[in-house]
Amino acid sequence: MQLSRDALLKAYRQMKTIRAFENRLHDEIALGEIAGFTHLYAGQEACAVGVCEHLGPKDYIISTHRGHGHCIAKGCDVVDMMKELYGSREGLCKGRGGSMHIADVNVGMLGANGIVGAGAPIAVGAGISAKATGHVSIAFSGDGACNQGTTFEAMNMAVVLKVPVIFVYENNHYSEHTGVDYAVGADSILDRAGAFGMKTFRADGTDFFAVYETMREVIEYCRTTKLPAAVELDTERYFGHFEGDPQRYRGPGELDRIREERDCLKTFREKVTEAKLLDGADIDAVDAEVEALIDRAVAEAKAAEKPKPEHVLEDVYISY
Amino acid sequence: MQLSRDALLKAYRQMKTIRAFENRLHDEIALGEIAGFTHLYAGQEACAVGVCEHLGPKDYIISTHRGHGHCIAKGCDVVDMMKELYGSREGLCKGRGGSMHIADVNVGMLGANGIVGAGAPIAVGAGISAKATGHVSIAFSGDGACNQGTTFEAMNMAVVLKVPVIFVYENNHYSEHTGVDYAVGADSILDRAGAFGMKTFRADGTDFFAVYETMREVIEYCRTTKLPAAVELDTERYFGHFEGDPQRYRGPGELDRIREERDCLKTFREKVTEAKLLDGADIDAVDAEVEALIDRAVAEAKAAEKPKPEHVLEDVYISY
Amino acid sequence: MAIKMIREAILETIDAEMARDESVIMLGEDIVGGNGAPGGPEAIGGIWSTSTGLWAKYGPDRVIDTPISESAIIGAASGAALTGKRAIAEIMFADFIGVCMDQIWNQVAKFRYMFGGKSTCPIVIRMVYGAGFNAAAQHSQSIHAMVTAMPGLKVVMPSTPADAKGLLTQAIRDDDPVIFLEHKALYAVKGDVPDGEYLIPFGHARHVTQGDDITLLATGMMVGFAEKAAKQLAEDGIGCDIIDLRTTSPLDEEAILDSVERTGRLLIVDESPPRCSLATDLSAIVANKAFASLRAPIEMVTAPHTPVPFARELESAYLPSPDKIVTAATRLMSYKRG
Amino acid sequence: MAIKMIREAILETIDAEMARDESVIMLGEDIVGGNGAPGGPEAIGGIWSTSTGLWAKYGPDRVIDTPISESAIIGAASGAALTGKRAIAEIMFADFIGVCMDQIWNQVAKFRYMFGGKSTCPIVIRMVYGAGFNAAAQHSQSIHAMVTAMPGLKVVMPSTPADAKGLLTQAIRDDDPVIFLEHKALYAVKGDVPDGEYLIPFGHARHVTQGDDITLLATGMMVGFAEKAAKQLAEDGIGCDIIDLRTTSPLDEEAILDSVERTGRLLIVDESPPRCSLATDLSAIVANKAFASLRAPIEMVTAPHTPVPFARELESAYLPSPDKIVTAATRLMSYKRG
Ligand SMILES: Cc1ncc(C[n+]2csc(CCOP(=O)(O)OP(=O)(O)O)c2C)c(N)n1
Ligand SMILES: Cc1ncc(C[n+]2csc(CCOP(=O)(O)OP(=O)(O)O)c2C)c(N)n1
Ligand SMILES: [Mg+2]
Ligand SMILES: [Mg+2]
Repeated sequence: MQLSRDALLKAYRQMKTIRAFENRLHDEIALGEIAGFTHLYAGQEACAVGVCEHLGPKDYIISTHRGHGHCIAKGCDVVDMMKELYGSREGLCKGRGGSMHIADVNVGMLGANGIVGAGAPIAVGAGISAKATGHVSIAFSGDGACNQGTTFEAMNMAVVLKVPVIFVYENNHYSEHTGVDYAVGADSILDRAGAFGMKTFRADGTDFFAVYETMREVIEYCRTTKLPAAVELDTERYFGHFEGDPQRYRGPGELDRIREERDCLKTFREKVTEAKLLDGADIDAVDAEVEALIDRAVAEAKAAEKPKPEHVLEDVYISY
Repeated sequence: MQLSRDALLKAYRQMKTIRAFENRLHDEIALGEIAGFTHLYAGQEACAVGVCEHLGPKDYIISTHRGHGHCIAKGCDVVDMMKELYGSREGLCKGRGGSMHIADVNVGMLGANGIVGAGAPIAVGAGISAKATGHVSIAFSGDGACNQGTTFEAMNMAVVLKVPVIFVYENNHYSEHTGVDYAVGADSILDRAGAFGMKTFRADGTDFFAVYETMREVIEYCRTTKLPAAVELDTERYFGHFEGDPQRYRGPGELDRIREERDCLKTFREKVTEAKLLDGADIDAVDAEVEALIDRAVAEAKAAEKPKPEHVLEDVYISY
Repeated sequence: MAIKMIREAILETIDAEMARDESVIMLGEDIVGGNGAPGGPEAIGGIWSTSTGLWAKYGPDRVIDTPISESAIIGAASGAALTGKRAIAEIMFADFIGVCMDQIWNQVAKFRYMFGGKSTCPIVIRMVYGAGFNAAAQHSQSIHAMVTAMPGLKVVMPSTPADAKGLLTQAIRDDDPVIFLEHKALYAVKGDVPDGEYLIPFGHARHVTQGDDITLLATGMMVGFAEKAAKQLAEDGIGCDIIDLRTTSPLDEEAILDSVERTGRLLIVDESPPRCSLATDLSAIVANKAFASLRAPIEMVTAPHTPVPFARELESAYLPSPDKIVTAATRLMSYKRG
Repeated sequence: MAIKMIREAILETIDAEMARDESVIMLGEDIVGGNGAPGGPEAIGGIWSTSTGLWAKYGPDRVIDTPISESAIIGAASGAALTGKRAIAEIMFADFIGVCMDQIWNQVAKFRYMFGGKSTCPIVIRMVYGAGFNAAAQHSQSIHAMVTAMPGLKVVMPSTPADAKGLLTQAIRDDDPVIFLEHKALYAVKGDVPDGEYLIPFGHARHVTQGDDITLLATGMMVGFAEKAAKQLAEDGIGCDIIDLRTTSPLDEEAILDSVERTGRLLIVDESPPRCSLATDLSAIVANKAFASLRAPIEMVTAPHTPVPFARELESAYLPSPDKIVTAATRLMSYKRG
């Protein structure tokens, strides 16, 4: 744990922001305030933050249908994100993208993606750009997405073209209702990825420090060799696949257990307070600050300008 | 070598028929007699025949753009095939398919395929049918096709659904002009396939007996376990990728060497005559018989009825 | 007769056909659900509840959960169909056709033709399509034009529970490949469904309302919009002849031409963007074959040439609506040849 | 000016743009050729010879051979284009769009819209299309309708060497995604090509011949067929106004409508099957916007609703031809309102 106090506070703040953002969305959706299909990231925060804390704006990430956490970790504006989900013209994507397409190319976040497996090939292209400047490109995928042909093609392409793409597989054990043991024929997602000719790494995706230290090594390796790598992060999803999912596929007590034993925020607090790197008050202060931010985000989002019918025609082309 | 004399003669006849068919096509194409894009299989005969000699009509195969050899080995009528390539209405596909779509579902040959990688998923479906009756399904693919997303998906699907599909990779070291070492990022096509959760097998694809014995084991394994498997056959392509290819990517002397040292027909003749299973005269007799067959096929094909314009509309649907 | 939702009519039809014919199998993502999960396979039956209970009834060899691999889903279904099965493949959102289009377009649709008429591939590819849920650009599209353009496919778009039953029964028994398009916003629509065996042959449109002034062509969710518009137009004395095409391939040209020959005016409502669309297809057929009957320009109410946007206000602006139909119809009625 | 083949014009344009702008990269299968092979990388430059010599000149970081993975090709090109490159992706046969359609349709075409206008994705996807080589059902298709229907894409179909240069230069410098369709039967067509920098803006059709009787719309290989037909028709005193659309998206509606307003008769020639095609698209636009000018039904000469067959006789029967155009034009001229 070589992180400075500021770095620790920042990492915690990012994770907490994701958690609070998602918890709040869960409530707002239940109230009917937010339209569309929404997939919440709560539970997996250590993955996004443990990866993105190593990245600058010239490093690229591409996300999945479950994209809010990656956005926040990569530096997208939280208020603008909330405005987007509320379908405002002031939103990050002018209300045209919504949850499944939330993006900010300016901070190197190449988009959530509604098509499972579509991100990995695009990350290879971002890797071509990143390679030239000593940066890296990250393709976040799930344990379901790793079975899509596009994901496989991307891994082989990255090895063949020798581009610094990191395939980060967040294994939360489910693709929708289906268990990873059913959908992935191989014993291990990671070993299967490794067989494409990449170095592989593994970490506990509910422990920020495990992810962070592993990713330090991975990114160092990819930046210097300019080669791809694969990482599997074992993690947990707290909410249903989408909002509305009754989660009958869960084992008895599973949800309670993962919230109790596999909570990256709790684990973080315990580790840093035990090691006396931060004290409880520091963390409580961040919590309060984040809750205030999310309150403000929702308030601003509700008040924000709605799009007008004619806006439907904007930005299909730059010129036509 | 437990093969009967009849079985040996049949295997040789099949290989020789493919060779003679392809050699003759090569000449006919040079004369401008045959239209379209044609990919010749000569050099790889031991693969098709070593696999298909184990199969009956309820076992299925699906092929690639380089499909003539698989057709002949699976029992398609050679004269009808030639008529097809000559674009006759009497052809195996009424002149509508041509080289890249030559097929006869009635003998379990589910088609050559112009789309690289398209066959493997379809073979999984044939495997579903085959499983119910104790049969197997074979997906022939090249060393280039193994990089297509569809091929990867099919392998995972076969493992997940537990279907007896055998992925046979004929590695002739090239996809078009590109070498396998470039296009396959992994060290080994076969190990990469194995990482999907399948048993793997390997054989010299220019030696009928090596292929045949390996496939006996593979098919036995798949029929009994009803699980998929992958096989890599190291082989050689004698002609260009397509007819007209100048083959500048070949190494010096490569074509002479493979024709000299890696010829499945020569190897077969040597092995069976040395072991005194057949004598030279037996083989010469087959050669003559096959040449006569091919002569007849070409003569009949040239004389066969051409389609009429209205035939373009047939068989799009069974009823519409 | 019993009142049912479209979703129920679909589930019951699949159930009946699976019971009737052992060779019918079904494949898709989460159509069972819970496979490999600690809670075990569920009775949930897919996120659309159109396969609930089938796994328990017909077992894992016939109701097959797949990984997220749409190309392999179609390939597995078509390979099975080429070799003796009747396969129903579910594509959860029609927008995912992009990852499996080759298998549909270059394989399934062309097998029989390329193979000289020797093969049959009785496969039904069910896809859930359409806007109205703020599901944005990749989960809201209408893809009927794309598949209607593909020779070798039949394309079905039911708009009522009865049609869903009659057309799906036909689709499953049909020996040609069928794309069966289910509009997500229509799943909960209720209506009378005939009991027992009920088949609707393809290529026979449904005459929804009779009218002498304007022919209104629609499919799927647009049929209801057209009906609403027609009610309003009727108040102004404008009579609409609404035709629900039911299948876009084969197409009931006769019904369309008969109607236009009577009304002399054509308005087409189509949920997709305008270019190379079903709307233009129908327009072109009429402009060629019933030109002499036309008394006014052919009007089309379609989505704009844009992706489907997310926000409620934008999606409403994107979609055709009864109001937009009324406006176009009114313009059509007031047309005077210059 | 110098006489060149279309294939040469394309190669030289790519070369010039790569020399001019370091950010231009190119990806595709065998566009170098011989990578990883004992003979070593060749100067062959792809099976169409449209990239010969570029690898030697610009190196492996800019001229990139790929495995057979079309989705990853488009993804790699678009990801690079989103992050500062200008990418040219080659799809060897347009028919392969089926294995990478999601990347084109749901990704490339929609990025800018979905991302609130914040991104640019300057990518040119070159695809080789069309029949005439007896390459059968999976290597002969025309896919322009499918991509024209997709909002967010521009679609270019050059028919002369000069247009190939002018339009490809524009495509590479354009900040929007462009589908650039090269007809395989036109590669060896020769014509004058302007020297030096030469750009043709999109959305401006080419007026091929002037005539007052029939408006003839065509693209790609169909333009030459239309010209041949027009010569024959001229002998019967029928004057054809031939318009080569050049780009189908954006579309030069003005040129089309102006012409039809003058001629009163429209004949559209399209290499693809008829349903939901470019032919129907153009027909519908005219039937809506120039209805009053029409003196006869809109005629279309297209391929039939079938896959592309293999045999010479069948492919000829499949394709439009000058003769078929003459027949349709003659029918059009003899039309009398009943
Ligand atoms: C091509 C495609 N197929 C199917 C879906 C529907 N779908 C959305 S998310 C999902 C499961 C993804 O699982 P995983 O990759 O593990 O990600 P997670 O949801 O666990 O984050 C599925 C099947 C889709 N969006 N795109
Ligand atoms: C989807 C697709 N991409 C590209 C091609 C063009 N193509 C035809 S054969 C071929 C090479 C195939 O190599 P391999 O799989 O090794 O088979 P081989 O030719 O060696 O038999 C390519 C690139 C194609 N037909 N389909
Ligand atoms: Mg998951
Ligand atoms: Mg090969």
